Amino acid sequence: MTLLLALIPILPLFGGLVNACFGSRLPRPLSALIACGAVLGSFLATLGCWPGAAGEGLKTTLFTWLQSGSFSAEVGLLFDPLAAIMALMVTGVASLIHLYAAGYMEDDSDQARFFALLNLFVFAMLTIVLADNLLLMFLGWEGVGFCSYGLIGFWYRKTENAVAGRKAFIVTRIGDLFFTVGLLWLFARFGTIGIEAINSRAAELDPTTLTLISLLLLGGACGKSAQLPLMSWLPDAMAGPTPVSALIHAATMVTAGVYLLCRMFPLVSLSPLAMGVIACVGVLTAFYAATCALAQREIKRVLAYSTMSQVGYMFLAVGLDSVSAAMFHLLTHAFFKALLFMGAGCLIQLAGHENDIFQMGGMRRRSQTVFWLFLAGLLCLAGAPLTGGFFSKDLILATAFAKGDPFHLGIYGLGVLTAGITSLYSFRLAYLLFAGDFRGEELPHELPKLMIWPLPLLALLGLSGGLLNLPHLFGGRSWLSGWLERENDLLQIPLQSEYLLLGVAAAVFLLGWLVAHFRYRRFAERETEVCKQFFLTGWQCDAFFDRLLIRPFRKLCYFCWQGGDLGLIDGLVEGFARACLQWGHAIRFLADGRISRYLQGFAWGLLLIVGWFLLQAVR
Amino acid sequence: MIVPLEHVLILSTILFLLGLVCVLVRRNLIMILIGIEIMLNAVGLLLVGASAFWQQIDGQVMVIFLMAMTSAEVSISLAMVVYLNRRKGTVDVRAFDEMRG
Amino acid sequence: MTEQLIMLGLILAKLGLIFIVILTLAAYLVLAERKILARMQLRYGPNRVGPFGMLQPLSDLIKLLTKEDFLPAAADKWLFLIAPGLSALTALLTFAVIPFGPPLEIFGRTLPLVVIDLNIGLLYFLGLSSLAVYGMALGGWASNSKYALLGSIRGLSQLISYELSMGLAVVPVVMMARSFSLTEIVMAQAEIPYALLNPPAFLIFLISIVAESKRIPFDMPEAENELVAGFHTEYSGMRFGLFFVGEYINLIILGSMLTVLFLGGWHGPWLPGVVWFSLKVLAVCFFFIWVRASLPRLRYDQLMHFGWKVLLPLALLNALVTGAILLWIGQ
Amino acid sequence: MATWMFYILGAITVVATLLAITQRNPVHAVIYLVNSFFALALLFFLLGAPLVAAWEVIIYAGAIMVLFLFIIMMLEIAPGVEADRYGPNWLQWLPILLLAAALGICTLLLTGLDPVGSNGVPHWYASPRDFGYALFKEYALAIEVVSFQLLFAAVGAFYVGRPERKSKSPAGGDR
Repeated sequence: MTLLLALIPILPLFGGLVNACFGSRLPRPLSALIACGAVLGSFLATLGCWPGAAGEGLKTTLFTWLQSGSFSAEVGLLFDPLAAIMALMVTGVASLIHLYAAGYMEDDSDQARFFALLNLFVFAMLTIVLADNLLLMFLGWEGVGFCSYGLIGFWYRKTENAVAGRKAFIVTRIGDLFFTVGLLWLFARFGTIGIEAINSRAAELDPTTLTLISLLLLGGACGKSAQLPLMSWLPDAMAGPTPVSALIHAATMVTAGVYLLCRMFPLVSLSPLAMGVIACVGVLTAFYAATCALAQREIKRVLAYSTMSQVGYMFLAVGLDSVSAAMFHLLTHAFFKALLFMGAGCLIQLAGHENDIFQMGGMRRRSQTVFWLFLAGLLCLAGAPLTGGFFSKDLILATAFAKGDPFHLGIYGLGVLTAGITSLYSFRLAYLLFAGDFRGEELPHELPKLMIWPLPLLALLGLSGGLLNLPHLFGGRSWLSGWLERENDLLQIPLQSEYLLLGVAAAVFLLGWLVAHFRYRRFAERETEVCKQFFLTGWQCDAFFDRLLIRPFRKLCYFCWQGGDLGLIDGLVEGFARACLQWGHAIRFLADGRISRYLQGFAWGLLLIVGWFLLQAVR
Repeated sequence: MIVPLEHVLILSTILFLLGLVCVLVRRNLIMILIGIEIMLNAVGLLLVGASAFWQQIDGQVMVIFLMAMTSAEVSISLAMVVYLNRRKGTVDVRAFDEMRG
Repeated sequence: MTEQLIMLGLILAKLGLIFIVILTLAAYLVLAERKILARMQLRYGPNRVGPFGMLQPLSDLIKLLTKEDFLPAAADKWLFLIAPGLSALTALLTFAVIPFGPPLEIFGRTLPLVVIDLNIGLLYFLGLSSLAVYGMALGGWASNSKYALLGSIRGLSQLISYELSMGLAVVPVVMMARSFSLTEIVMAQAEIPYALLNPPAFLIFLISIVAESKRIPFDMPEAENELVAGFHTEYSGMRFGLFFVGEYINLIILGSMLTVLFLGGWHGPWLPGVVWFSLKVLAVCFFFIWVRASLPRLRYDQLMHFGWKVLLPLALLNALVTGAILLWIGQ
Repeated sequence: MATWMFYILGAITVVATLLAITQRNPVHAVIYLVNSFFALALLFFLLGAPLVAAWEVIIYAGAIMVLFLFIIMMLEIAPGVEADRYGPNWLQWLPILLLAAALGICTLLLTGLDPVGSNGVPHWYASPRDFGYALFKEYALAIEVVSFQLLFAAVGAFYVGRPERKSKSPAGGDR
């Protein structure tokens, strides 16, 4: 069992290393096969470990990584219910994405590099998921950051891709800084970095420290999960290949923040203030991203903002003290968002590498299969009743409603509004894509079969994801909450209220659909209003950050360069050199290049020595 | 010892000074080298005299080393004289002032 | 005091004897060379003055003495006058240390058949042979003629170069005899001459002395078909005669050195030591004449390359190997 | 007698050297210098160093000076090319005069303070055997160093004196 557990992260690592070292020399199909096989093997290993996850879970220490005084960091794996469900999701979805990528990257010359990075990405994510201490987790955390940098800027020959990769790297680094500080603080307090030890001793901390550490962890999570205010990298990260977008936005990177908060939940939940902040961040990001998604023209940016929005819901769930709701939404979202991204990839391919939805339309006629699959994903996203997304979102909103106090009611209101907007932009996307006639010019392209195969499976999972945690209302037994041993996450509200909330959710969904139906049924080029522009640019956030941070920073750097480096240091050095030079000029007459003169100098020196001895002798 | 050590010293000093004069006053590269040879010989005389005075053979050994060193020095410096003469067509030291500061 | 006087008298007697013998020998060596060369070239050679031309050297002497002693206008007068004498003198002086026979028992005292038995006789020889360069060099330079100057420049570099290999070829001999004294070196060869014990050193020394004697095939300084007569182009009369005689004295000296160092000196069966010594020297001289008749002249660069790139490394290697072998035997 | 010889030879050395350094013609200077060295070699002999004396003749008079002569002849440095001025360039003569004065005072002081007579020290000379032992036993390392120095000097002289390559000429490329 231990070996099987160790295999989960090792297989992708191995696949990644093989591809990194020899990939370019292997035949292309073999390279792809190794990558897919590694992740698939990891998935099977996770399945094999599954029985051991119940209760306390599996634990194993592979080796001691760092040892310094009382500090020791082991490479240890922890396979408890939370990690198990997460690992299963990650490996499962990643397997499908790898399969899809094998089709998608068929013609790319850098296929080996791609698969190497992709496998390493999965490895890093699994390290986060399975780590039993915070330092190892941080290692995976950084690995994810690095791989995402490499993958987003995969086609680095185009400057904007490289810039997007850099932006993702730098912005997530800011979050990582918070995480690092929190990590060190925790170590300073507890003398250990083991997750379980910290969680079990969290109550020893005084409230202020606890709140601060929780907020630091939240900062780290925000960076990774693209939450307010560190969200600006995610829309730009669409520069990478579509499978990367699917991997980052559906299965792995963005959920790492949620996972971190769930992991450290025993600690975080002790601080009511931090919980409130988390809930606020979540709901505000959800609302912000939904509004932005309304105005986007690029299909993948719409999906990116929707991801941000849905991850916001997950944060909200954590902030509402409901880990199971967060994980529930995380899982369903992973399925349908992976489906949506991969479907988007298919659509882009079908439209002849056209990203702009204004240039698409009538895609239904190009491929019925893709239409139905993509529609399934959109329905899940919009929260159509009885789909997975409907149940998970509803659970979060109901939990907020169930708290009953004005603060949470306000959050509930904003959440419902966001749900409406979500429905609206989902159907906007659907109408723009599938209704009417094709508006672009490109000839249709062939779609590799490998790109279609994973989709039905994901559609099935997304549509039926609700079964994972089917509420009692529908005859379910809330399996996920039970698995995670979070029985108190179950709703404690009257039955009527529950029906009411379901009704509200369904109504909101319908309302969004109707508005979209009337607004976008026929395509009209009327998207240039100020408000739209504002949303299109993501509330001008980039400009805002540019003005707030980047420009002052540039100024500071410029000052350091001009004043500090050129003025002070170079001035000193050059001044010294200039002084030497002038001295040299002053005494250059001594060196007239003639040997006689130099020899005469020797003679004077000799005279000096002899004279000195003479003086000594006289004395 | 056939003469007082001081007399050897005086003779050697005179020779040394003559060599020094040659080095400092002459402007012909070859004459400067000759002056150096004279000075080296003066030192050799001093060493031999000291060797005789203390009846230690080391002084004479030093002279042998001195001679070896001198032959090395002379071969190099004369090769350089040839080289310099090839460049400027003269052996007057005043012509070689490219290293002027 | 009488003892010292007798010693001094004996030395003077030996000196005088040698002086006469050597000069005569040199004079007749000229004749011998001419006759042998002529025979080898199917000519008669000098045969008019006296029986078989035996009085030819005498007539040459008279001719040279009566010729005009010509002094070029632009010559460096003093050096021009001194140089030939220097050449002959250094050659003659060398003979002072050469032992030409075993010590003689006469009037109850041991009389070494050598003018001065220096314990560093070998170094004395090397020193004088290195000084021998001056006569030629200064003579050529003082003539202020381009042929003479070229000849002496060539001669200078040739003699410096081959003196090195000569000195190094002598080193194994010193190592084997464990002495710088020529008498002791000859004594050490009572059993077997060093020419057989150490043939490489012998050959190197032989080649070097041919070069030192400025004779064919190494007669660069006076290559007559290039440089007229080389360094003594401008000389005439007795000064030329001095150069000429000096050269043949030098030949005898080098032959004697070869005999002393490698051919076992006076050692030999049946005959008296002095006779053996003379025979060996004459044999070497014959060899020199033979070489002159047989070999063509080398080119100047070939000469230098051979000296520096073949002979010198060989001599060094030989010294090294001999030393190693001696060390091995000694242990 | 040896004492008188010393002074006579010393005088010859000084005079010859003096003549050497004042000659305008380098060849004459070399001749005088050879004389000086020859006298010096005899001085060495008198001072109990026969081997050093021999080497003085072989190396200095026989090799180094010949080398000088060779170079002078090869470069054809005509007498009178050198326009030396022995004029009252006091800056040039000053250190020499001062040095001479200082050294003279030194010697006087030395002789006055601690006279070292010739009587107490018996005559002594170094036999080749002793010399060889000292040279190759005590100074073996120095011998190695010096031989390397000679090797480097040979290589260096060869390098400096190598013929200049013609390909550097702007018109070149005919080879």
